[in-house]
Amino acid sequence: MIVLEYILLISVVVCAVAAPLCKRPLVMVIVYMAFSLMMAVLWSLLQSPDLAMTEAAVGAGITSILFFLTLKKIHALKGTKDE
Amino acid sequence: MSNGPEKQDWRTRLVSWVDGDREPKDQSLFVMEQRHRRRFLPTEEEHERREKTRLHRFFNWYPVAAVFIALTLVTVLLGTVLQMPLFGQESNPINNEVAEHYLEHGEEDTGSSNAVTAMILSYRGFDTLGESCVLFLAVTSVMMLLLKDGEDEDGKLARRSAREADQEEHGDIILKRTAWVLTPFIFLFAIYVLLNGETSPGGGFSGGTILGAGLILFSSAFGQRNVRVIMDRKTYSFIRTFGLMLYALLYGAYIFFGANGLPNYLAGMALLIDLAVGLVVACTIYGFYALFSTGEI
Amino acid sequence: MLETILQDRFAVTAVILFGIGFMNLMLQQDLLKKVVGFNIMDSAVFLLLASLGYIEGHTAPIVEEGAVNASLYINPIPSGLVLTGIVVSVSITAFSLALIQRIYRRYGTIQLRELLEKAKKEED
Amino acid sequence: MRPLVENFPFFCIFLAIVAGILSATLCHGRVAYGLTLASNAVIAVLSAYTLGYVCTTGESFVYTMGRFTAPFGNAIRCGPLQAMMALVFTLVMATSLIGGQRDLFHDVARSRQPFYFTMVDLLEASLLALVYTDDVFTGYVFIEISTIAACALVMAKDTGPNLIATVRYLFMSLLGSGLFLIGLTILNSITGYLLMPPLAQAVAALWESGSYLVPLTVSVGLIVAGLGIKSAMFPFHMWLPDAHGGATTTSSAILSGLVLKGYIMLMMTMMVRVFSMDLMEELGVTDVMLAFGLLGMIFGSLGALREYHIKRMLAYSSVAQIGYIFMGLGVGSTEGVVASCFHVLVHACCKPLLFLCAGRLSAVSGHHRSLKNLRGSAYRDLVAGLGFTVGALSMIGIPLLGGFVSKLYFANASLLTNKTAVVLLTIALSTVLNALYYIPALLGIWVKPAPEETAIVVADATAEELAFDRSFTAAALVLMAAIFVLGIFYHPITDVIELGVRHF
Repeated sequence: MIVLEYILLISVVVCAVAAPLCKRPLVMVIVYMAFSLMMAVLWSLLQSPDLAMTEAAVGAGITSILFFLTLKKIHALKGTKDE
Repeated sequence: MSNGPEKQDWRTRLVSWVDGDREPKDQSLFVMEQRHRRRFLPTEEEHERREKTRLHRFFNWYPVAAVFIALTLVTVLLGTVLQMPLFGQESNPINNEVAEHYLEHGEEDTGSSNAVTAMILSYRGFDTLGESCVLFLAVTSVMMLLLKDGEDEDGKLARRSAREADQEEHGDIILKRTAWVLTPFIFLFAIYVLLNGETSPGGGFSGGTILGAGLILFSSAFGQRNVRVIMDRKTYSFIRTFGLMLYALLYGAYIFFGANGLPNYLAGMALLIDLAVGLVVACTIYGFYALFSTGEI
Repeated sequence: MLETILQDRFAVTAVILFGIGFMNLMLQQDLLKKVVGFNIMDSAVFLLLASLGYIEGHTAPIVEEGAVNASLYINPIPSGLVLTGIVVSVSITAFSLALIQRIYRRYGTIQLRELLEKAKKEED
Repeated sequence: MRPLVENFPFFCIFLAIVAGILSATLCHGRVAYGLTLASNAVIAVLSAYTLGYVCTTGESFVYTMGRFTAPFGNAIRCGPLQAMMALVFTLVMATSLIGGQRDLFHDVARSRQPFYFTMVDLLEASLLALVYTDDVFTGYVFIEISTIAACALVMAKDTGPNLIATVRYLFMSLLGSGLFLIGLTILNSITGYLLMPPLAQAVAALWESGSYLVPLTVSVGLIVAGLGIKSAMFPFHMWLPDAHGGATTTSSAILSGLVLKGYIMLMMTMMVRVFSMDLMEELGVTDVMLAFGLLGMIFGSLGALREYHIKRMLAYSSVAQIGYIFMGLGVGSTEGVVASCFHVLVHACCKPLLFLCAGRLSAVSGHHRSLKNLRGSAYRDLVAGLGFTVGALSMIGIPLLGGFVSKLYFANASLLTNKTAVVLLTIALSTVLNALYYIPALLGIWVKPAPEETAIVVADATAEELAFDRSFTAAALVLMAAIFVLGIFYHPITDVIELGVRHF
């Protein structure tokens, strides 16, 4: 269990560093989704299931959808059908 | 009689000094930058240059100061975190009689065995009411920004959204099929989580979010028009206001009875409040999606 | 020293995440990246808050029937506060993204430096 | 069964929330405007009644929200100071709404007006909650509410620079509330409580035993820094001129007069009630606040000197006045807190008056905002000119006006401590700097320029704007009266404040 915690903590930090640094906004949002999914797993490791469920539904779900829609409106989706 | 011209001269001199037309003999501390009476605005390029330098100077020292502040803050926080009570110990000061009370008496005080829901809805319900107001405010402000039925500046916007609307119509088959299969189960699970807030992890917030996510999946797969059959602008704002009003009035009555020592008439209201919070959160989530994608509910 | 860091691993990670989020929020020119920075900063604060409530070897605070002794469960207060906080940060993110959309529709860019220059020029 | 009057603070907060919810459903701006004014009136009456009750009983009462007593449930605490602040904030909010009414319905689009009044109502609810709260996390949640509502007020007038000012304002205040939350987390982890009374005992116990001193100092510093960023303390005031300069008249009046004060009241409550003043003194936080306050007074006024845009000048002078309040808190004695509370009242009456009159003066001169185009505009609307003069002179600190009395109290508050010299010097320097940018502005609007210049400027002003604005005149007269009352009959007010600070 401890090893899983260490892996998750390190990968959360790596995602947090990587997210704002990548050039394409689409990649940024996907890395941010990974970040909040890992946070959801961390919450469940900390024995608080309420948080895990809310963070999963909100962090990975809603915030990312809003980011994608904003990117669509800002015409920042390079290299996709929508270009 | 009164020395009109001399007084006049003194007054105009004061006024012209104030307007900075003529520098007084000693160069006063501050000079209004409007040099000549005739020209209203300072010369364009001089003003431009000053703005440019001010902006340039701002963007020079700002990153350095920001990095410095961030680093000092992180080092200070690291120092304090290592001094704070250690992680996961029973004897930490945070696990005091308040937490014990919530765990032990949570069941009979509030009727919900999930201590977190008991704390959110009954013990510290005022924060959750503030919380629902934050959600209500967020949707209202996003409506202020993105709602399209206001005067549309140019037709281009209308044409582009029309194109988006019909583009949405024939969503690809995979999304339609999976949505057709998944949506009932998502709604079922959301209602389960919403209603079983007391006995299992979940409650207003998570249930409402899942309900909102289900609505989004349905609307993105089958197009906004089908969703508008059951949830058009009127019913949407009705449900949203009804949910928060129900919560505010219920919780207001609960506080009034509790604070004044009246017997607690509203024993079973935790479930009702959960439902109200769930409604508010679901409407907020769906409202964000609808406003962001097509600009109207 | 190292032993306390290993023991306090959640809090140390939270502070590192806070630093990353804080720096991005202050330094990034792109408004969208500022919003991501803000989200990371908020998640970090909530990680710190929730990790304080955890007690080794205790389970989730769903109180079973019968003899209820508090030493079986973790502390419910921080997870309640973080639940409120997560929903606050969602609503603020949605509000700032809507603002960014309006700014893009009005100025055509979301780089803060260009925006400031355009706003200064327009204001006079 | 507690006396009915003790429910009034809770009624006021709930009435403001319910009014906010209702006005979102209305479709006409005017109806929502009426609803907001009605709810403000009722709240003012209830707060006045509570103030009378609390002053007669002479001490504050705690109202538990729900059945659970002190350490378990949530509570609000109402003392003489809190009741007076609630009353003044509600009255000033109502007068600002009435005063800036014409500008408001001109600038905000028709479809947005009901939403604008939702924001105003919930801002009122968050102000009341920040003043009355006895729980730290409730303070955080209502700080978030006032952040979103204030940003929505700034961007209600839909111009480009406003949107950018709103984004910068939003991100800076999110920084502030992030720091405040981390300070809260550390404080909660070392004490375990969130309600202020048990928190105060735990902090005192920690201070005696000397354990966890580093986390305690850092959490106090973070809380003060977080609330300082949100209330535009000196080094973090970059966002204020753009945000308050660009908004509509009512928004900038409410933002600078009231929203900043909500955060300052919460900081004052936490300083006096949770960390006692001598703990703050020993940890050295008060000296930092004194330094920032003094710097704020100087640089705020210097910034205003450079401005020629009248509203941005007033925004910079707000930074200077906030510097005064932090200087009062930084002096570290209860007299300093009394002086700061009095200055909060003076500034809450003065600044909305100045913004309303500035808005009216620029409206009558064709919506030009730079001082050069406002020359002689006082003759076009005498009440606006008079109001601006009274406000400016009170800011400078001319006797018979509120500003002078608060400077008097700041001065004698600093006499008792060892920081007298630096405080008196800075007050004098700041007064001179205030005069250096207010007097030319006054002379500008009162000296009639050559006729052809006024012809150019008045040509843009529409006839409807030049017409007599009854609601503005009423609001300006009420605020002017308030400034004179604060200047002349200030003794009853300071007695209530001293009683309030004793029973914080």
